[in-house]
Amino acid sequence: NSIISRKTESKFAYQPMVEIADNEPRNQVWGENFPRQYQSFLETKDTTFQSYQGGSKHVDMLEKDPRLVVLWAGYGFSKEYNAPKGHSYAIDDIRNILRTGGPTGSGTGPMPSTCWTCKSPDVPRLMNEIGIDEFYSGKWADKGSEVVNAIGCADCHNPETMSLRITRPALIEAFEAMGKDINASSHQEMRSLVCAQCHVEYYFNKNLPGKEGVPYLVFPWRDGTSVEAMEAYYDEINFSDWTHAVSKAPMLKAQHPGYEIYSTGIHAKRGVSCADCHMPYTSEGGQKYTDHHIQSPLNNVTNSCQVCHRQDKEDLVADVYTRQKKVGENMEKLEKILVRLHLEAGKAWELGASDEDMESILQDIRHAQWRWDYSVASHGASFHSPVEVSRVVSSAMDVAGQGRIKLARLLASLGYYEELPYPDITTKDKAQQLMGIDRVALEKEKEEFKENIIPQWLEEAKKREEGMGVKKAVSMK
Amino acid sequence: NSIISRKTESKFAYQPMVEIADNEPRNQVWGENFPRQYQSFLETKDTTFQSYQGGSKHVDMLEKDPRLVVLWAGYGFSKEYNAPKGHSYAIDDIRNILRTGGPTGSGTGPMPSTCWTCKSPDVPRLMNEIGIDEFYSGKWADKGSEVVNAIGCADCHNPETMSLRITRPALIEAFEAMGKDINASSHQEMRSLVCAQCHVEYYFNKNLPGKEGVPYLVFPWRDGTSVEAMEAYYDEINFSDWTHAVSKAPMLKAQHPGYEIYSTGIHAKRGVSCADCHMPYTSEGGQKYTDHHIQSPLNNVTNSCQVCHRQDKEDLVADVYTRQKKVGENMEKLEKILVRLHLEAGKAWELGASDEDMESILQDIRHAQWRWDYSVASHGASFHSPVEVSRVVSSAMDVAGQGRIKLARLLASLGYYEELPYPDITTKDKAQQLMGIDRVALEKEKEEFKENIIPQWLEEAKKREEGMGVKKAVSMK
Amino acid sequence: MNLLNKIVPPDQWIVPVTLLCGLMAGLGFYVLRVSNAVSYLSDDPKACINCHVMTPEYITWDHSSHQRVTVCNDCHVPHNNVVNKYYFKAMDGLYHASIYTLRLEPQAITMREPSQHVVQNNCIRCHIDQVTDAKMASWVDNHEENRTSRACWECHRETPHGRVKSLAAIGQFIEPLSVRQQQKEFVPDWIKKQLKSSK
Ligand code: HEC
Ligand code: HEC
Ligand code: HEC
Ligand code: HEC
Ligand code: HEC
Ligand code: HEC
Ligand code: HEC
Ligand code: HEC
Ligand code: HEC
Ligand code: HEC
Ligand code: HEC
Ligand code: HEC
Ligand code: HEC
Ligand code: HEC
Ligand SMILES: [Ca+2]
Ligand SMILES: [Ca+2]
Repeated sequence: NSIISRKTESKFAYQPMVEIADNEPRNQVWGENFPRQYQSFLETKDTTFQSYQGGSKHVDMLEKDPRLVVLWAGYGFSKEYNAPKGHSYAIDDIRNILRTGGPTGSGTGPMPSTCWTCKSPDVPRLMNEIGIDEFYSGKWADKGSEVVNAIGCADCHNPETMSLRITRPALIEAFEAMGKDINASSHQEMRSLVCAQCHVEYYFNKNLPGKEGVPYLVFPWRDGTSVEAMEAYYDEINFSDWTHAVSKAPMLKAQHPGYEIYSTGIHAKRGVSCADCHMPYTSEGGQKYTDHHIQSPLNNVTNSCQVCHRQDKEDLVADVYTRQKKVGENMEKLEKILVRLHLEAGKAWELGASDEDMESILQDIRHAQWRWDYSVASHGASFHSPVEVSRVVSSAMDVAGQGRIKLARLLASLGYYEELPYPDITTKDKAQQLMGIDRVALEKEKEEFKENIIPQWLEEAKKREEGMGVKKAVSMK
Repeated sequence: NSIISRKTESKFAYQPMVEIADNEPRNQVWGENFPRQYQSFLETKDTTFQSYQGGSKHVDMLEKDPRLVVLWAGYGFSKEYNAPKGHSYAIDDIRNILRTGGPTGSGTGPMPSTCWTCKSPDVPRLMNEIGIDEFYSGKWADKGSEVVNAIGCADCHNPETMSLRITRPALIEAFEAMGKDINASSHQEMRSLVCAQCHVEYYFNKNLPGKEGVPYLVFPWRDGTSVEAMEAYYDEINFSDWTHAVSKAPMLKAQHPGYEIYSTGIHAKRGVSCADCHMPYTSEGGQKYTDHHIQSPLNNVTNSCQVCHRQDKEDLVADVYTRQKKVGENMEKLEKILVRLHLEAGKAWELGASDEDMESILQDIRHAQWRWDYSVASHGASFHSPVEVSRVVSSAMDVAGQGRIKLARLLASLGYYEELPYPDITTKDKAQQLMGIDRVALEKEKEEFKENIIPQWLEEAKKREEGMGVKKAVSMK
Repeated sequence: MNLLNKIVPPDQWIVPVTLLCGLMAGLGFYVLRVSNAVSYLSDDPKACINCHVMTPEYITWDHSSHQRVTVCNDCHVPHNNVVNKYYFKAMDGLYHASIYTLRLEPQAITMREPSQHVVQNNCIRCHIDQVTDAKMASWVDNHEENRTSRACWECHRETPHGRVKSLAAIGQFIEPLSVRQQQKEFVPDWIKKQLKSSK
């Protein structure tokens, strides 16, 4: 065993408490050997901190901004969407969200198995056990008893050497698609790449040669990670996530392109990594260790920002807020334009517009909303790279504007000259009603799932994990 | 031994050669006492440096971007507009520009005397001699023989103490209007405020109580210096610079709001002043002095940026260019939208739109173009404060988009459903022809002015200045 | 013997040669004195500010938390062995002196790569126990390398010299103008009078 052999080489005869197996999914097992990191990791359960735009509190985004319900009408996100919380909540949240519905057993429910990919260290374990293609196959409910530990040590660390590692095939494949080798990355780059396993835009490709039908997880980076490059990529492969319920546009959903946008910012350019801000060194007993309480750095300005910036905490927080407000202001205007676009397109269909009339308008809607979503979905973007995000928002406004003018002309030619009234979507309830979403039914379904299915999963998992045991490290004395 | 001589150099004591009178306009007289500053000041004659977007070369902006001709149709700027050069050219350039026309003597020509305000140290001298109101009165041609020295020492310095001072009433008045006292500024703030005498947005107010008819120079800062605050200010006092030749919109011209935009950026927030970048310290013979070769810092990255940033020159220049490109990309899109807006409004008038139909459309045009102009006019803005400039550009797109939709509906209701073709304005000549600008006539007029009037001015000035003399300083030994 | 005779100078040379040697030695001492060269061999930080271009660094260091615990040489010369220390100092000193006499110093001085390695190693020398965990070192691959390979001052940007490090960073050595003092009033009297009267 190499931990033991390395230990003998070491000047200090430290004792590891346990032997950690490869892909050990249970964080508390790792915690035996690394109590500081584990303790700080446990703090991601804390949901008290809230900042102007971020924090760990549970925030119902559809309530906060009911326009989202219209923008995502016809897609799962219009049922429920929340701000991210700490890594500890990854499993609870995916179970509780209305998007995953109320499976009643294996093979049921709206979501594919692939949804588990970024939620747990059980994922690399399972992929190793059953194969990657098999992991991605089937329904989300099929693997409910297998994936039970929230994001943790095995996602980022090699248990033998504790060095950082990449456990998600999608990132490795994305590098390959770009003609790069992820193994050539520096240690400093790895301090961001471990995050890039999950905090990135993705889609499910069901047409991969040889894997037809499997919703294979792919990062659309082949031609680059800019908003334009990914847009062109999706256009080329003719991909869409869903068809919008009102406008019938073939939509794209951008999911948290955190790494992509961060990479365009000044901090990335100066070699500052995700971990520098979100996992700053902290010290205890005169010794530095990496703070595993991954959270908003605004809850820990001293260790994150102030090592590099000598300004007061208040000044630094104000810098972040200023950028979020400046970008946010136009984001809101853009959302309103997008809401109008969908409704105006709906009106045009209603008045008898033809597919041909609508084609280029629907493309504009697709592109404008994609660009908007790319800018907001990663939550941190307006600080991570405010200039790039602003650029994207402006470009979205331009495209959206073009679409609206085409629509104004089309509607006029169909005899409709006025401005379509802006809908009353002042609350999530109103917006969901308008979009025909029956939340009561969805919630009922979810409750039944929680009552009947989850306990089964937990029990099965418990049995399985008990079988895994924990091996005490062999004493060398 | 040169180590010895360098040590003694450092101890060199200042010996004035001449006595400098208050408001001494002749830079070479100051140069007798301050040869290093004067020599570096003379280098502003150098026009060789050119960067991606800036530099000191003569650049015909209308040729570079013929859209400007359409945006400013009906206003002097559509005749000729160039990129700024060094301070040494201030006098030559205002004489040569087609905007100032071809005065044939006192009381003639299109421009008021106020135009001289930011071009010369003769200005404080004259204001002191004849009074501020009188200085602002009359035609530009009236003071041609009085204002002959390019921007120089007396504009920024008190000759007795050499400390920085404010010589332009407009800045003092603007501070008062905001309820601030400019005398309360710190030394570091003064290192930007001397620039804020000129590098700011302004307008000529002809309705000041007691000064009716005098185009009094005012900075519209009363309610703040943000693009919205100034816009609201102009709306409130019902001011417009001109009526657009095509759209008939009541337009605003934003002139170089350099200080206003810089103030919103991170460098200003961290206390970095204009002089830190544009007049960095430099040393010669063991003497440290302020480099008076005011120019693009990209021609002197070592002394300006690298004092604070340890990156390579190439990296820092790339940072500037990246911001300029990201912002510039949408600026171009915005300009195209503005061109269309003017032409579409023109079309609507042509088809018989009423004043009432057009009112809110013309307001949108006014506001959108004001915001665009505010973002570009100061040349350095997309680096000085990229996030703020992006914010303004997005907001302009939003307003412009609203205007275009109203126009699309209006045009349709007037029977016009198509997209108005985008004009062929690929060159300045084509654009000027389209806008009915007879440049041949303007150039002829200018030639005559240069041949007949300027020599008179120069001769009168020479006589006047010879009368001023130079007083040798009394030796102090 | 023969050989020795050849080397020993003829008697008549004794006076001029002695004088010459004395003169040379004297001149040498004089140069050493005005340039304070001897002090270069010491660890006194004042030695560095013999050259005024080192003053910003001196002042910033003097105000830093490291002032109590370090001198320049603790960071800027190698401490792995004595020979290396004086060799590096000599090379560095020669280099700095020639740049200085040739007036080639840039406005914003930056460390060259060899200096960077020296400083980095010195940070590590003092702080190894704080930046690395001996226990981790036994389990975590490359722990020491991971913790020490990145320049410390990428994060500790203000240690010890602050961030603005140029001759301009401090208010010294600007042209010693007797008139050079910033006034409290930035508005000339004639403008004040006119603006008041026109109100
Ligand atoms: C490529 C990695 C990845 C995949 C695949 C993925 N997620 Fe996530 N998920 C994340 C990240 C990263 C976050 C937190 C980012 C954020 O929302 O800011 C997140 C957040 C969430 C949240 C909490 C916040 C919210 O959105 O309400 C839920 C629930 C969730 N995901 C469900 C799903 C479902 C369902 C799927 C499959 C359709 C899925 N995830 C697929 C990475 C992924
Ligand atoms: C999301 C990614 C991620 C997760 C999950 C994670 N770590 Fe880490 N871990 C890091 C990063 C990044 C570092 C810093 C590595 C470096 O720079 O050398 C680190 C460093 C460490 C180190 C090295 C010592 C130190 O403090 O720098 C240990 C030990 C460690 N982690 C243990 C754990 C344990 C135990 C868990 C689970 C409770 C865990 N990690 C979960 C990313 C992660
Ligand atoms: C295995 C996938 C995965 C990896 C690896 C990962 N994340 Fe996450 N991250 C998520 C998911 C999922 C959530 C949302 C959890 C929820 O809300 O339920 C999240 C949430 C967050 C949050 C929000 C926390 C809060 O309190 O609001 C931050 C910040 C974050 N991640 C940063 C990072 C950083 C930095 C790294 C790398 C060091 C990283 N993540 C690695 C999946 C991942
Ligand atoms: C990625 C950023 C980063 C790098 C690189 C870095 N540090 Fe730190 N360092 C920190 C942070 C953050 C702290 C604050 C820890 C705290 O106060 O809890 C710190 C604290 C310290 C402390 C004070 C520890 C204490 O007990 O108060 C010392 C000493 C130190 N670092 C030295 C170094 C040295 C030497 C290096 C280079 C080998 C280095 N650091 C590299 C981020 C960094
Ligand atoms: C490891 C070092 C490091 C850390 C940690 C860090 N920064 Fe920075 N920051 C930089 C560097 C380097 C720059 C680029 C400018 C420069 O060269 O000084 C920068 C630039 C900035 C800027 C100007 C860029 C802009 O968008 O206008 C702001 C604001 C800023 N940082 C705030 C923060 C805040 C807030 C945090 C904590 C959440 C933080 N920084 C954490 C190193 C760091
Ligand atoms: C220079 C510091 C810095 C770097 C580097 C950085 N972030 Fe952030 N991040 C922040 C700040 C500041 C926020 C805003 C937090 C807030 O609004 O409370 C943030 C927000 C986030 C959020 C949303 C958290 C929330 O509470 O809503 C996520 C997720 C995130 N970052 C992930 C990442 C990932 C992944 C990377 C690297 C690819 C990264 N960050 C790099 C400083 C940084
Ligand atoms: C409040 C100060 C101020 C006033 C008043 C002013 N200017 Fe200027 N002028 C400037 C500044 C500052 C620049 C250089 C800024 C730039 O264009 O980037 C400039 C540049 C110029 C240039 C050279 C570049 C170009 O625009 O082609 C000309 C010519 C010029 N001004 C003419 C005029 C005329 C004519 C007037 C009167 C209508 C006038 N100025 C009024 C401050 C002023
Ligand atoms: C008295 C008015 C005035 C003052 C005061 C003034 N400027 Fe200017 N500035 C101008 C004018 C006018 C021009 C354009 C000259 C031309 O193109 O003919 C200009 C041009 C410039 C340019 C362009 C130079 C080039 O090579 O392209 C820069 C940079 C500049 N000014 C910076 C500053 C800074 C920094 C300050 C304060 C330290 C300052 N200016 C003070 C009026 C002024
Ligand atoms: C556009 C404004 C401007 C003009 C024009 C100008 N200066 Fe300056 N000058 C400054 C600024 C800013 C400083 C720096 C003041 C400080 O920080 O104390 C300065 C500093 C000086 C100093 C103090 C010593 C030094 O080098 O820092 C002298 C002497 C001086 N200038 C002479 C002149 C002379 C002579 C001229 C005309 C040839 C002139 N200045 C024109 C803005 C100007
Ligand atoms: C007197 C000091 C100083 C000078 C001179 C200076 N900077 Fe900065 N710069 C800063 C500070 C302070 C920040 C804010 C971030 C931080 O705290 O490090 C900053 C931030 C930046 C940023 C990040 C902000 C952004 O827009 O993304 C860039 C890029 C930058 N500077 C480039 C330059 C360039 C290029 C020059 C020269 C033309 C320059 N700086 C001159 C001190 C300076
Ligand atoms: C942090 C450094 C920095 C500060 C502070 C700064 N500038 Fe600049 N400025 C630049 C850079 C870099 C450019 C872009 C030059 C280029 O494109 O070649 C620029 C461009 C300009 C230009 C256009 C020059 C040209 O060549 O076209 C003017 C005029 C200008 N600045 C005036 C000012 C004034 C006035 C202030 C203060 C109110 C100021 N600047 C503050 C760095 C700075
Ligand atoms: C605690 C360690 C430490 C001490 C003590 C120290 N320095 Fe430094 N020195 C550094 C570091 C670190 C840098 C690199 C700073 C950077 O690049 O941001 C540096 C850089 C320099 C530079 C290059 C210029 C620059 O700012 O990058 C000079 C010159 C210098 N030091 C001189 C001195 C002198 C003279 C002293 C004593 C008065 C001194 N140093 C004391 C750590 C030290
Ligand atoms: C003879 C004058 C002189 C003396 C004495 C002097 N320096 Fe320097 N030093 C210079 C000059 C000149 C430079 C700029 C060299 C360059 O950047 O080309 C410099 C550069 C440096 C640098 C950055 C360049 C490099 O070598 O990496 C450091 C570090 C430094 N000095 C430290 C010191 C320390 C420590 C002392 C005292 C032991 C000292 N200097 C004494 C003149 C001197
Ligand atoms: C000769 C030994 C020595 C060297 C060399 C040294 N330090 Fe220190 N350092 C100390 C001591 C002792 C303290 C504690 C000082 C105190 O508490 O005031 C300290 C304190 C610190 C601190 C915490 C206090 C602060 O100022 O932020 C940091 C961070 C630090 N050092 C980083 C560095 C870095 C980075 C270097 C190299 C550039 C370095 N040190 C070189 C001895 C040294
Ligand atoms: Ca997607
Ligand atoms: Ca104006």
